[in-house]
Amino acid sequence: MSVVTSRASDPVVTIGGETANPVSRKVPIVFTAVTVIAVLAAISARSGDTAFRFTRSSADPTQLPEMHLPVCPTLWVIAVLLAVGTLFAWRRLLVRRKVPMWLVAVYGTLAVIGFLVWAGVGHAIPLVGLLGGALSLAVPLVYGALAGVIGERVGVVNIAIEAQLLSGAFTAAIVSSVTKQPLLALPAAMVTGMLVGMVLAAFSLKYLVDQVIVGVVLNVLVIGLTSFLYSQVLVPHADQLNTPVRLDALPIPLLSDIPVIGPVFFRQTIVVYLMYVAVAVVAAGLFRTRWGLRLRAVGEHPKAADTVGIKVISTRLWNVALAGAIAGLGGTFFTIGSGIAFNKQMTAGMGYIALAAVIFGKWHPIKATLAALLFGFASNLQNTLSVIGSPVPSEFMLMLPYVVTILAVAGLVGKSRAPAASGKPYVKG
Amino acid sequence: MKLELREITKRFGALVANDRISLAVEPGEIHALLGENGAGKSTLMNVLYGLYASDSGEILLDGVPQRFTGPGDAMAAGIGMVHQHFMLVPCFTVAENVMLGHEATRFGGFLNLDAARDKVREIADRFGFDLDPDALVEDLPVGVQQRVEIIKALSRDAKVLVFDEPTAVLTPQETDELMGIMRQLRDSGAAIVFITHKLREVREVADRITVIRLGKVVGEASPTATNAELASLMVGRAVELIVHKNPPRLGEVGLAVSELTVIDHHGTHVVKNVSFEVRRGEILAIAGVQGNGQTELTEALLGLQKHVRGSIRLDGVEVSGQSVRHLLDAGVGFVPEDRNEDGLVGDFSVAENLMLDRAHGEPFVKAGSVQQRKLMEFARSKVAEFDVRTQGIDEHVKFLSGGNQQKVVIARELSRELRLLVAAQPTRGVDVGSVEFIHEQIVAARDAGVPVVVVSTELDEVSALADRIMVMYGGHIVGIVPGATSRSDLGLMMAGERMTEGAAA
Amino acid sequence: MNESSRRMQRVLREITTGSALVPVFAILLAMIVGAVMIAATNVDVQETSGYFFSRPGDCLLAIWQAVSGAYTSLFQGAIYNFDAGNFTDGIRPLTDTLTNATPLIAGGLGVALAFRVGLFNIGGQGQMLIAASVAGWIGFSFNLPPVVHLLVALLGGLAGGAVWGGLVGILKARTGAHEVIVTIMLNYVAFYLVSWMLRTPGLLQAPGSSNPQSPPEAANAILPKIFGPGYSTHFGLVFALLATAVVWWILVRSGLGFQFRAVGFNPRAARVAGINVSRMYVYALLISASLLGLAGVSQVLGTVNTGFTSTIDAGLGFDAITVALLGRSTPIGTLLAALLFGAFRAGGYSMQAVNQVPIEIVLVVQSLIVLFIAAPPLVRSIFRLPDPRRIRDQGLRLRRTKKAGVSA
Amino acid sequence: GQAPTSATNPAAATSAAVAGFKPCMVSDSGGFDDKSFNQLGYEGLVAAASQLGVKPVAVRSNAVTDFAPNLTNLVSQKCSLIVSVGYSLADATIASAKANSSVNYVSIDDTLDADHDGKTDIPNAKPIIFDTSQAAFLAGYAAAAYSKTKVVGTFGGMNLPTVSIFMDGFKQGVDYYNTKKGATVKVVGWNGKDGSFTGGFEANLAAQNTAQSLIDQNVDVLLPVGGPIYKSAAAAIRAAGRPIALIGVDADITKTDPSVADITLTSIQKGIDVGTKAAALAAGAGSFDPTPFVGTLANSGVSIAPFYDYESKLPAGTITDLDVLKSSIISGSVKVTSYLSK
Ligand SMILES: Nc1ncnc2c1ncn2[C@@H]1O[C@H](COP(=O)(O)OP(=O)(O)OP(=O)(O)O)[C@@H](O)[C@H]1O
Ligand SMILES: Nc1ncnc2c1ncn2[C@@H]1O[C@H](COP(=O)(O)OP(=O)(O)OP(=O)(O)O)[C@@H](O)[C@H]1O
Ligand SMILES: [Mg+2]
Ligand SMILES: [Mg+2]
Repeated sequence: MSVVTSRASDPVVTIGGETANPVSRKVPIVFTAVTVIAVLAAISARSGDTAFRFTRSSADPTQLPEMHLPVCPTLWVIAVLLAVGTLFAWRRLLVRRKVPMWLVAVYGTLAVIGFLVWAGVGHAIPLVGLLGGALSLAVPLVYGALAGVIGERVGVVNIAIEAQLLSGAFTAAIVSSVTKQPLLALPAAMVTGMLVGMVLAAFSLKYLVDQVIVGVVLNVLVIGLTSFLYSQVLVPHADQLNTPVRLDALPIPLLSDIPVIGPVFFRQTIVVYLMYVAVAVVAAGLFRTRWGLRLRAVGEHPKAADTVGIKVISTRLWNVALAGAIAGLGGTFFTIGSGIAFNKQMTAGMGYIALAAVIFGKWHPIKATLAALLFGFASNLQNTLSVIGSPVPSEFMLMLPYVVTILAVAGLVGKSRAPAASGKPYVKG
Repeated sequence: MKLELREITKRFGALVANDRISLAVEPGEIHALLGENGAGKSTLMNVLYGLYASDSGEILLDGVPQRFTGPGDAMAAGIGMVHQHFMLVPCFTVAENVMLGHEATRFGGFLNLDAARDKVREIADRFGFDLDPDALVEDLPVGVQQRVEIIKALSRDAKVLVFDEPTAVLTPQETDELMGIMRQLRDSGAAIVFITHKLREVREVADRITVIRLGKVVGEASPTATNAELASLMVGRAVELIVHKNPPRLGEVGLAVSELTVIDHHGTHVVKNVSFEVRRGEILAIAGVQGNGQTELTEALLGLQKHVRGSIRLDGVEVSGQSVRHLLDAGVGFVPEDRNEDGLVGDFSVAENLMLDRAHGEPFVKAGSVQQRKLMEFARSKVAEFDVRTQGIDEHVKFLSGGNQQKVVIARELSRELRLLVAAQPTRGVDVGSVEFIHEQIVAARDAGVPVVVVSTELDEVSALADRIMVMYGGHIVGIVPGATSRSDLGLMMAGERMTEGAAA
Repeated sequence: MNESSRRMQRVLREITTGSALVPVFAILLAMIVGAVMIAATNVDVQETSGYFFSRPGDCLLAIWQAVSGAYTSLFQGAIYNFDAGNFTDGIRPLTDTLTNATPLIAGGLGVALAFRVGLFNIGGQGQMLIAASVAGWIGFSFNLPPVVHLLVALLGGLAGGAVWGGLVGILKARTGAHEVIVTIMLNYVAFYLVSWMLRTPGLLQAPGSSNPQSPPEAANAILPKIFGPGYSTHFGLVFALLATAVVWWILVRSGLGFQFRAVGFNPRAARVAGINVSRMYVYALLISASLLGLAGVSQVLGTVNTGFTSTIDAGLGFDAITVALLGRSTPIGTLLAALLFGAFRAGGYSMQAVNQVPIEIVLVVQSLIVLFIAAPPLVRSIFRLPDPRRIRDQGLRLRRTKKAGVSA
Repeated sequence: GQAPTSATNPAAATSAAVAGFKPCMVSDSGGFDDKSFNQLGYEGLVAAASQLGVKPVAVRSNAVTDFAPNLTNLVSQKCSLIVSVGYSLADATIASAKANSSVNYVSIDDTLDADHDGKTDIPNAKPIIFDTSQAAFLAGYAAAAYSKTKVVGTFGGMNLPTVSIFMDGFKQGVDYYNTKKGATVKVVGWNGKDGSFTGGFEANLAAQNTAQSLIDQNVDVLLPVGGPIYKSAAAAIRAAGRPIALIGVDADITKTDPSVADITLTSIQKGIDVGTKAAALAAGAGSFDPTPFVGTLANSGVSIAPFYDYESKLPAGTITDLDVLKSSIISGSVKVTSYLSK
């Protein structure tokens, strides 16, 4: 008898002892397409320069000169780099390995720069404005996405993000107008967001109403209520109730002086800084703490959690409430965060986009944040390009962020798996 | 700690799952609970563990009445339970699963995973398990998951331990290991409730036996009772424990597999260049410890695996690469290993589940319409024929007990015109009476000239059914041996030792 | 026990335990909340409440008048107008309700069908817009014989919706892209696409006009009025009812529907049973989107046939979700829910015109109704209806059977 | 409070209306608090009603499908005059007016000429439209004169004629200034056909970021066109940290929204309120006149608001230039083109 554990005659390709991956052709194919487009762009490019501006105003502490890139040569350089990346991706495919994430990121950045150079001929691309706007469009999305991630991770589908953002925006406007203390508006908005979350939790956990129903209905309900109160109360008493005091930007010493990065990230209001904190805390909390472990257990396998003595219903309740508070905080960005008075439906479907970011980000706080940022970037790219004048009809420019999202989801992200018990009520026997 | 259940009654609607059941378990005792599928064993244990609230009755620990509002209370009182359906979070690691609910933390609620790993290693060492604390549970074979479940229960130092069918997915060696653990625990003074359908185990390890039928205690038995006695007490009639089967009348080669390789979604090669044949009228049993490629092999036979190389021929026709539907239509019967996930739609009625794999055409769908009357007749006859215990054919399958669910799957797969039957763990969790029946059905299919592939970790089952036995280890075929091969030889092969040089393809 | 006697028992039990009353009480409860809002916004109530303590009767009377007035007009705008004098005029509100319900029936069915396959189709807006544009374009740019023109436009619209939804299905099947993301995004894409076509001469814009609006539909392409020219109800209703029957047949009786439901409940088991899951997703989205397309078509060829704008969907894509959910994703339930919502829409107009009640109240009342109906225990405890906990498993079972789990 | 002893008529009528006169209004989906044409129309109606001593009825539409039912309901409420606000109500208004010849209609922003024969289709309806490009032309000229950075910007809610007419006139005004003064002031956000749009008429983040993108192009005059979106522009201006002037539309926003007075250069006024009020008063007095009203500089239907504090910041002579320019436009010697003049 001889002991057989593995056989040398194994015909299968394995590399370095690692297991081989059954092909994802998506990335190489997308790369190839992008490279072809880049080459076409380089061939057809108009001659001229595209300027990149690194400072927003002459008041910025660090002044950098504009960088002028000649369009044709730059595009050729980029096209060649992209081609190299594409070859690399195909090579990886041949040896059945994944294209590393950093390469995708570098590739994407190069492609975007190429696009800016191509589209901005004869104009200046204000980098700070472009990135800063992207961030500010993403802020409520990030908050909303965090709320969505927490909700789904604990097993409650949070469709009511829109309602939570809107109620937060509403409360913040009123509290800040009445007290003239925008800082007071933050906890107030969190409380209203939390209330919406509690209603969601109460109906879906206590009365076992389908979570999607409650979420959808809460959105309608909150839109109805805030619009009602807006036209009945806020409009007639706009002076007292709807002149929100804006949060001041608080530049962070030193950090805010870094060129480009500084003004974009560190010359912001407290709502934005709280967002950084929230993302970090939720990401670390979910995967490294007892809170996160229990929360995820309840969302993946509530019965298993129950059998080890975790109270499923109350875990869900409090975390959905927490999620509501986070989204409520995000809602403040619409009003006191940007200095706009409340008006009807001012969240304009952002809650649904945040929901998309949750899924796009595969229920992971960091990835969802990146998804929100991508959306913000595409939106603001649209703004910048339509301002400097684009030959494409404005409606098509406005489609850009949505199309980019679809392409990204279909082309790069693909299948994603929700937490197993998300959306399912927990009923004890 | 002494456990006493007094007059426990639990109803599910009209159904009385536990009818005034009383049970006492002394410290230092292994108390076996026997009963056919749906007798109410798990229900009783779930009441004990605080998962279900009983309608009446009392739970006493050391004579003190307890009030459990949830498992948390039961655990605090010193009760631990290994559940019939694993209570593990699939996307957590072993260590995370074990620590869940009583996590060791550092400052700020951060998890102390090192402590959890040490705990896992410590318990695993104590009982001689081999377990990587950082493995993801979903990647583990079922047998190993069972160990995790056991470690989970042990990690809390429970004084009363409930094992609800822990051996259903274990190999003989693993089962022996577990019984050793149970004896160890008993000797250290724990009160143990042990539920199983395998009479051999009961007689080997139990100190006392209580038998439940239709929610009532029908009697006690001594561990010295014979298998036949125990079986008839459980089922209420005499049970044949040996499958009567004639020598095979071998026909032509029905299934021919050559150089088959299967790559799973992680890119791991789980079946490696495997070749074998099954003739018409023959049962080939695939034995092996869970996770050695059997599951993937059977799935490949039904076209469920995406990345497959090599050839699969059915009656000489190449079928690899065909759609599942095509293979089903071509006459492949398939009993999946995991009936809940793969074999049944829990929210469908019994009748609907019986037509699940024939939803696209004759005989149940004509001109696009489901033939309700035909389906109902069919369902009634199958429920009667396979003795499925249900409140009606429109009962949702998820409300059936495990064994009865299994019968629904078997009934469905055996009621088609078959050219190949692939059955994975066909009697997992099924009571002795039903095992007998299911085995008879499989043998009948073979006698009708169908080539049969049975995958089982249960050596009794393998021996009972197999005309030939193929043992897999690490994705390879270790050997193909005659049906009469001894348990001990099989056990060695299952550990990767090759019996017959060159028998493997 | 045989099936029919069990069914009888269940019906009996629903009546004796007050389950049948739950929807009634849910509506009542929501309307009480609505009444508070109506009273609070009423000018007379505000005025009289200023001196409530010196003459409370004034205030109470004002409240009564405000609330009863509003709900009377709601009723008279939705069901029957007693002030009209004769029956032919009095019944007109009911026909308006039917008109308003028409797109909700079709759209609700679309969302419901997708739900049953485990898909959440939030893309109603986009699918309606595309369908309406195609149908509208066929309707105004050709000269075809009667009936033919209508049918071609109708089918064109359904196809348009189906393409827009099928795109989602194909992306999901091919790349695994989640339908929730794609449908949300495609709503915006459709909106901007249609907006652009409407302001581009030669596409959808009315010739000679500079407004982003299409020309009126040709007479032959217009859905005829069912009850004659005096009533708004058009043949879209017939198509919507037909669709209800078809969807009922698909879901309850057909082999395809069986596969749909299997996929909705347990895609893994469905796959093992030989059902091509991705194909079912594509089929389901095709059907779902053509139903939403029907909603769009009925808008553009029936309700607003004088030319359309990019708001022709009128938020119905989202209302359809609520309707489907209220109807528990069953065809009959959806039909009833759509009628209820249609009545609120119709009644809302007259409530606003007659009593100057802010239109948002209707939105609030509607959503509360959905919440309350979906939570029978809450309604029971508020109205102290008998609690059927004794037979609780049956209730659970009922609830569980109705829906495939949808996780978004 | 004190209970009143007898019912008093809250509105003290200053001129009597014909018996049973009931003025009504339907909004489009913006609603009556849109800081734009719906609101102005409503204010005009309310002003007329209180002068006539009658109670107006106003209903709001949320979508195209609401227009017809709302009109029908107002008719059955025995309204004698129905004002429909916004071009999108035109078809529904024509249909309703055809069916109810005894009711008078006023349509804001549309010519009610669905058959494009150059004449109103129905005798009982009065179109009120505005050639705002004329006033916007003046604003463009003033903006070009004011600009130090030599870049001025504009953006709109959506690319609709009633929106782009402002942007069009504005650009022509800047171009006129350039040719007149040999200057090179650039307009960003509108190229004569298309430009920068927020995709809707809400004062929200999208609008604010669009304004921000314009500011990043170094503009120092900003013309946001579309109801409340000027508020987002104002918020962006306040965050910009350098002086940027705002131009309002529809009403004189210095007056209607004092919070932005300090940054407002001027406003392009569109006399919807005045026009509505006049039409309602006439109808109330029994002398409804269906002749279309086209607001122009000549009849003061459109105009630019005073510059207030900004007057001193304009280059010397600009005010005089503007006065001359205004007369030239009125006389036709300077041509302003728009969709209305095509
Ligand atoms: N949650 C539930 N709702 C309704 N009926 C249930 C439920 N759980 C169990 N039952 C029913 O109660 C009875 C007892 O089930 P139980 O699971 O206790 O059986 P068991 O003895 O453990 O069987 P097995 O050996 O198959 O595991 C069965 O008829 C089962 O269908
Ligand atoms: N769910 C499915 N899974 C796998 N293959 C399928 C599936 N549905 C159809 N096919 C295959 O696609 C081809 C055409 O299918 P189609 O459904 O049009 O025909 P059909 O089987 O006659 O339909 P039905 O019987 O459902 O009315 C067949 O070869 C069939 O095997
Ligand atoms: Mg059991
Ligand atoms: Mg005309």
